[in-house]
Order: sequence, then structure tokens, then C-alpha cells
Amino acid sequence: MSIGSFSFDVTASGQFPYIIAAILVAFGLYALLFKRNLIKMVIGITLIETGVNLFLVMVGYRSGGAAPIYTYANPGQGMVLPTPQALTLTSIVIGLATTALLLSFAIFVHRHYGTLDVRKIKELRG
Amino acid sequence: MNDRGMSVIVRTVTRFVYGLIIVFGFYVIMHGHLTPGGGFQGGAIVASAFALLLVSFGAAGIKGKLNKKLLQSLEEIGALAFLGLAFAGLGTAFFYNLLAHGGGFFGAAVPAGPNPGILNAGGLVPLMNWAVGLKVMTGIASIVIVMLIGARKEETE
Amino acid sequence: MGGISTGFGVWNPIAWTLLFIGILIIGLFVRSRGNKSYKRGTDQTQPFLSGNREPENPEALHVRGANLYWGMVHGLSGYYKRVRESHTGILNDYVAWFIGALGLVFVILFWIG
Amino acid sequence: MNTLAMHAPVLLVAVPLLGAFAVPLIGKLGRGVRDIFIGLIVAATAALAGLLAAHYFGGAGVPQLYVLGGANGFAIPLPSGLSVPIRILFEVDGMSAFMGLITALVTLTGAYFSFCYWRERSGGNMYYSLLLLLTAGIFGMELTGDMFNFFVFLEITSIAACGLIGFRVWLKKSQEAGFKVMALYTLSGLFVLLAIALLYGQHGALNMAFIASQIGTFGVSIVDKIALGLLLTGLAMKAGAVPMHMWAPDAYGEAPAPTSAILVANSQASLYGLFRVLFTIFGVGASIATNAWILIVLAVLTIFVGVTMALVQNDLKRLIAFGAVSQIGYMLLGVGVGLVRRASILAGGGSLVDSANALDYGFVAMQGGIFHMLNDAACVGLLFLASGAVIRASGTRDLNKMGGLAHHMKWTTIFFVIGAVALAGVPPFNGFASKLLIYQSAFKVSPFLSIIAILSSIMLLAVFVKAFQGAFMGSKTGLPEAGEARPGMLIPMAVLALVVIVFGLFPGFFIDTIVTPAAKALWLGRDAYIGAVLGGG
Repeated sequence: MSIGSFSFDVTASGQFPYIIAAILVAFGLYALLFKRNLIKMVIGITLIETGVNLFLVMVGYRSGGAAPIYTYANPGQGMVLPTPQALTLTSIVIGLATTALLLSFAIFVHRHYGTLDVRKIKELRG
Repeated sequence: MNDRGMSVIVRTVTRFVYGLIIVFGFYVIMHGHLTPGGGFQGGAIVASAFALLLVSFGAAGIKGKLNKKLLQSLEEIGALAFLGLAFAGLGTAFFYNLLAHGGGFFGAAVPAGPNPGILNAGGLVPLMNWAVGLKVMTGIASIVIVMLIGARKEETE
Repeated sequence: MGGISTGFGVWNPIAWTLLFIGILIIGLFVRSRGNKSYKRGTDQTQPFLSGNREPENPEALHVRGANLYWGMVHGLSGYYKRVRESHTGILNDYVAWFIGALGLVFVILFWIG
Repeated sequence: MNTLAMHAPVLLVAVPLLGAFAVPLIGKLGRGVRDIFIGLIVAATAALAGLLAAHYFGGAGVPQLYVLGGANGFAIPLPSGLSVPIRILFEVDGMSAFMGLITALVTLTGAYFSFCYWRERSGGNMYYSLLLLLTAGIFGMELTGDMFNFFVFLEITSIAACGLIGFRVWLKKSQEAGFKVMALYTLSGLFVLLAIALLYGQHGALNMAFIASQIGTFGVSIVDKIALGLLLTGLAMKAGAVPMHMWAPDAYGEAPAPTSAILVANSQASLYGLFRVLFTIFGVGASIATNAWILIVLAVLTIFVGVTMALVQNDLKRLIAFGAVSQIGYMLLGVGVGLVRRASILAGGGSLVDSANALDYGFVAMQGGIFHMLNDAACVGLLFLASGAVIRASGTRDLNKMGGLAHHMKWTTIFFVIGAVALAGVPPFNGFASKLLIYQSAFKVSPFLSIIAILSSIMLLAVFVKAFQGAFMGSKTGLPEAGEARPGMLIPMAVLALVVIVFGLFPGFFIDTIVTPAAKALWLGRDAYIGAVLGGG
């Protein structure tokens, strides 16, 4: 399959990164659903984030394309799509902020509750 | 980790490398419009040097050397500078790149094809990189400091 | 002015308010014509508490908010037990609700169309 | 078009953002200077939102486009001749302008209420910084025309909202709420991002109008459907629809009172995103009826569970928070019924233009759902502000420990009653006007929907009777701090109460001027929305 001068790799090895992304998201969801430790849940969230970011980068990949930098590619040479890379970067920055906030909350939850066990942190219920 | 930091080996190596890390971070910020990297990445690298100092010398070791208030003020200044540069193009549109291709300050054109690039190009983009870099390096450094203070209170309680 | 017509009926708040005020005035007028046998300083001014004596502490008379719908909540206890227990306060369960809803939406979207 | 109105969409985001970053520096000059600065920023933002709305509703009536960083259009022509809409756009149509008005109202009153609310306690620069950041994020979500930009603003609101919930680190419950809400917000945000990545992979663009036109041309593919499911669930969760609502009472209940209402506006912004996705991006194609019924099921669950859970709460703010959750259901119900009707019109080959009037039950339901957003923001805002004043006066949030506050705070009592009866849909207040539209049009789809909606409204009145009885009735108590709220707290409440009364007494005027154009923008504005970006029609 190809559009213009680019081609999409539809072979099994070309799909490998997508599978990895799916596995990362699945591991993250597993951690969020079954792990009882707040820190492990934060790790689960960052795993999902990594999976989504990997997916984003892969969406923009075109086999044979150069890095999307103006001064790197020869004139006429194809580049991989720069937009998803910019998106991934933005997403990483946002991920840094959310992770920092979540970990700060975890620190203060531990200070108040004396535990990181999510089953014991349930004053807000019903 | 105690207040006095880690072993002599770590502290000695840290003394050697933290300056290099900071220089490298500034390099990444400076060349953000030409090579991979930019304000956020460079800022994160510089902040990692601060984090390294914190980890190896401990909270007591850096007491009085990294001023949290100053860091936070610099962070706001970085953010305001970024927004101000975005406002500067308001004559045409928000975020309009005033200086690009003007030929003057940061206005050179970069030739196509493999070349080392020209630093004096990119218009407002390098300036914005600096603003973002300032914000990120001080922001992450203050996050690390605040978290360390939080964690230390935890230990003493 | 200011009314809305819904295609099924008309709602005019100004007319409604005027009507409400009119009925209120009529009601007050009817009330004012009533028998004025109310006497101050007698037992008539005392609150009626099913024949019980009024407690010394007036706060004891205040039905606290939590007790107000005791009967109703008791009547619906089967429902409430289930719903309140589903708000467990455990983050894993909240995530599970989200993932479950997501799965259900996918099933509906792909199965029904 | 004058210059200010032209730049208004971006200034609505940039001005609060500027305020958010400048507040910590200005705060060094002293508290008075800082408060004046924040007041100016918030007032300027509200004025800009008003200007934007006046421009759209007062004449233009066509989507207003703003291109970030571009002098010459949004598309960058490639050497191959292909012109890709790559620039970030702000696109303001009736619905965006309407949401802007809601946000302006809530943030204006919330910020001015904060000045007095925090007088003795450490309000801090960070609080105002986060509040302004949240404002900027909400405006961004409502005005942007770019999917990824929408995600960025979504995350900005998430972070700022959780900062506001949890910045009082000495409160045990607020930390718990902060962690839970942040985890769920992040999760829903990541699923939205995944959907955006899928849409980008499928259509090669992030612009909402471009994706919409692609879907209109090529139909809804499997990838689009996965993206639709992810967007629907993720945004419904951020809006607080049952059964993904568990974070909402924690968030609204544990945030400081002035910001609880802004968090409700944040949920409404997610709802706006949901409507934008369902009406504009996936507005034509196969699965509209299915989407509509998903919305209606969510709506019925939200209305019923929200209000029944509110009945058993003993914490004043948590009670109001569950009430606010149930009101989200009415909006979903109105718009869901509208979507059902729209699907049947499109399937039957009817004309959307002919049905965009008060005689078509689908359009009436849309009007009701959209009008209820504004009414809900005003009423819930009023209730949260009044509860803040009550909590300041009584020093507790437990309904079992309060009582007799009507003796001390007459004005607050009046405002609380106005907000409560208006939210419960008692005539002649504004809640009744919008709920009437929803009841009557939902009846056409299924009488069951109307019955649930009316029953829940009655139960909501019972809920507020409980809150009123618990907090205000009873004999005078010897609460140490009891006393009327300060004028600085009463005036924002009075403004909201005025809005409630005026919108209740003249609903026809406001429906004609602002609600109908907003509903039309969703109902038949899809082509105009796409045409404004891509040209043609």
C-alpha cells in the first residue's frame, strides 16, 4: 500500500510497534484495575501513556522516510510525518505534569492516611 | 538517603558531570530550532543536573544554594516571556512569527539539504525555546525540591 | 412577552406570576375574613407535640437533616444498599466502571450499528 | 468586524493564561494589588466572552475563524499541490459562544466570591493562578477547532482542577479526592488522545472540520467507530455521567466552594466536546441513532442515580454535588432526544432546516438541553456559593451539626432557596423553563423518559428541602462564627440570583436570542462549520 512516494508497512514486523503499544496499554490497565498500591497505579497510568505515545509516533511513521528535520534530509527525500512527533512531545510534557501531580497527591495521601493501600483510602464513599 | 547525601564516589563524579550536563542542556535549548530537542528537552536536561545535585549531596548539601523562591519567580518569568512573544505577533495573529525571514535578527533563511544549520534563523522560535527552557528547568527543579521536602518530612514523622 | 411555546403548550412566566399573586391576594383576603379567635398568652400559642410536653432545650425539636427522609430511604433500602455499595471509594472499582462502560459502548456500537 | 472582536477567541484563552502566570509575581506587591489585578483579568475575560457572543448572536451568525500564527489562511500548500489544514484554528459558532457566556458567568462570580472567602485563610497566589489556568483551559476547550488542541486544553483543565481540589494539603479528604479525580481525569484524557491518534491515522489531519468532511465523504469506518467509542466514553466520564460519575461528588464536594461551580462548568465543557463530536464530526453516517440511545441511557441513569444518591448525603456540599451530577443528565437527555429525532430525519430524507423551529420535538429538546446548561451553571453556582457562605459561618459541612442559620444569615438563606427551587424546576424560575422543554419533547420519544425526569425533579426538591431544613431551619444556635456573609460574598450570589430570576421570567427572550442560534449551530450548522474552514459549502 502506498500513497505518493511513501509506503505503509503492512507486514507482520511492520505491525510490531502497534502490538507493543497495545500490550503497554493492557499492562497499564491491568495495574489500574488490580494493583492496590497508589504508586503502582501511577506507574500503570504512565504505562498507558507510553503506549498511546508509541501509537502516536507509529501513526506518523512512513518506511524510508528521514527524520523530519529541515537540515537533515536531502532535497526531494521523503520525511516521516512531523505532526505526530510534535503531538507526542506535547503529550509527554502533559504526562510529566500529571505524573508529578499524582505523585505529590500520593505523598500527601500517605502522610494523612499512613498507607498507600487504595482499599484503605476510602473516606469518600456512598 | 540521608541528609548528607550519597557516598564520596557519587559526590565526586557529580562535581565533575553536573556542569557538563547543564552545558549540554543549554546546547539543546539553543539549537532547538535546528536539531531534535528544544526548550522542554533542554530544560529537562538542566533540571536533571539539579536533581542529580539534590540526590548526591542531599537536602542539607544544597541548602541555601538553590533558592526555591527564585526558581519559582524565574519560572513565571519564563512563562510570561513565552506568552509575551506570542502576544507580539498580535498585529497579524496570535503566535505570528514576526522575525522569521526578515533577514535581520533571527531572520536568516536556512538552505535546504544536509547542512549544519544557521543559528541566527527561525524568528521567534529560538526565543520561545529559551523562554520554555527557562520555565521547564526551574519548574522541574522546584517540583523535585518540593517533593524532596515532602518526602523528608515523611521520614522524620 | 417572554413566554415560550413548546409546540405542545405555552409557558408564560409573567402571566403565571400575575396569576399566582392574584390567587395569593384572594387567599389572603379569604383568610382575613376568617374567625379571629386566636388568643395570645394561652395554650393556643404552644406547639402541638402529640400531647407531649415541650422540651426545655429547643434544639431537641429540630429534626436534623439526616433524619428527614428516614422512611423513604428505609422503603427503598433494597435499592439504596446496592447503589451506595457501588460507590465503594476504591479507585480500582471506579476504573473498572469506566472500562466496563467503554466495553459496553463498543459492544453496542459494533453489534447494533 | 473590529479588531478586538476578531482577536477575541484567542484573547479569551491568552488573557487568563497571562493572568495565571503573572499572579505569583504581582502577588509580591501585596494582596490588594493582586486582587485588583485578578479582578481586572477576570472582568476582561468576561467582557471578551460577551463581545464574542454579541458578535455571533447579534448579527454575524456564521462561524468565526481565528488562525493561530498565520497571516494567510490556515492551510499550508505543499509542493505536491495538496493543501493540508495543518494550522491550529479557533472556530467559534453559536454553541461555542453560548458556552463562553456560561463560563464567563461562573468564573466571574466564583473569582469575586473568592476575594472575601479567603480573607483570613491562606488564599495564596497559587489558588488564583490555578483558577485562572482552569478558566483558560475551559475557554480553550470551548473555542478550539482542532482535536489535539482540545486534548491539550482538556489536560490543562484536569491539572488545574485537581490542583484546586487538592491545594489545601492539610485537609485529609481533599488529598484523597485529588488523587482519585486526577487518576480518572488522566485515564479519560488518555483515551481521548488515543481516539485522536486513531482519527489522525485515518484522516491525516487534526482539524475537526476537516475530519468531519472526510467522514461525511467516506463514511464512518471501523477505525472511526473505535475513535467514536473512546471519545464518547472519555468525554462522558469527564462530564460526570453515571456510571462513570464516582469522581464528580468527590471533586465538587472537596474543592473550595467558589471553585466547585467552575468545576461544574468544566464538566459542561466536556459535554460541549461530546456534542461537538456527535453533531459535527460524526453528524452524518450510520450510527447516529445508536449514539443517541447511548446518550439517553446515560442520561436516565445520571438523572436517577444522581438525585437518589443526593437524598442520602449528610454532607452539604456532597449533597449539592450529587444534585449537580443529576443535572448533567437533563442536558444529556435533551440533546439525546434531539439526536434521536435528527437521526430519524436524516434516515427519512427529511429536511433539517424545516425542522429547526419550535414545532419539532427534536429541536425543542435540543433547546431545552442547551438552555438547561446555562440554567444549571447559574443555579449550581448559586448553591455552591451559598454553601460556601454557610460553611464559613457554621464551620462544618455536616448537615447533622448545623441548624438555625436562617436566623443569622437572611440573605444567604434567600439566595439558597432561590437556587434550590430553580434547580428543582419550580415555576417561575429558569430551571422550570428548560425542564419543561425537555419533559414535553422527551414525552414524544417515550413517556418513560418524561416520567423519570419529572419524578427526579420532584425528588431534587425533596433533597433541597432536606438541606434547607438541616442547615437553615431550627432554633438559634450558639455557633461562634455565625453571622451574615460579607457583602463581597453576597454580591456575587445576588448576581447569580438575578440571572436565575431574569432567565426564569423572560425565558422566551433568551431562547430566541441565544439558545436557538446555539441549538441551530449543532442541529444544522455542520455544513457551515466545515465550510468556514474548507471553503465552499
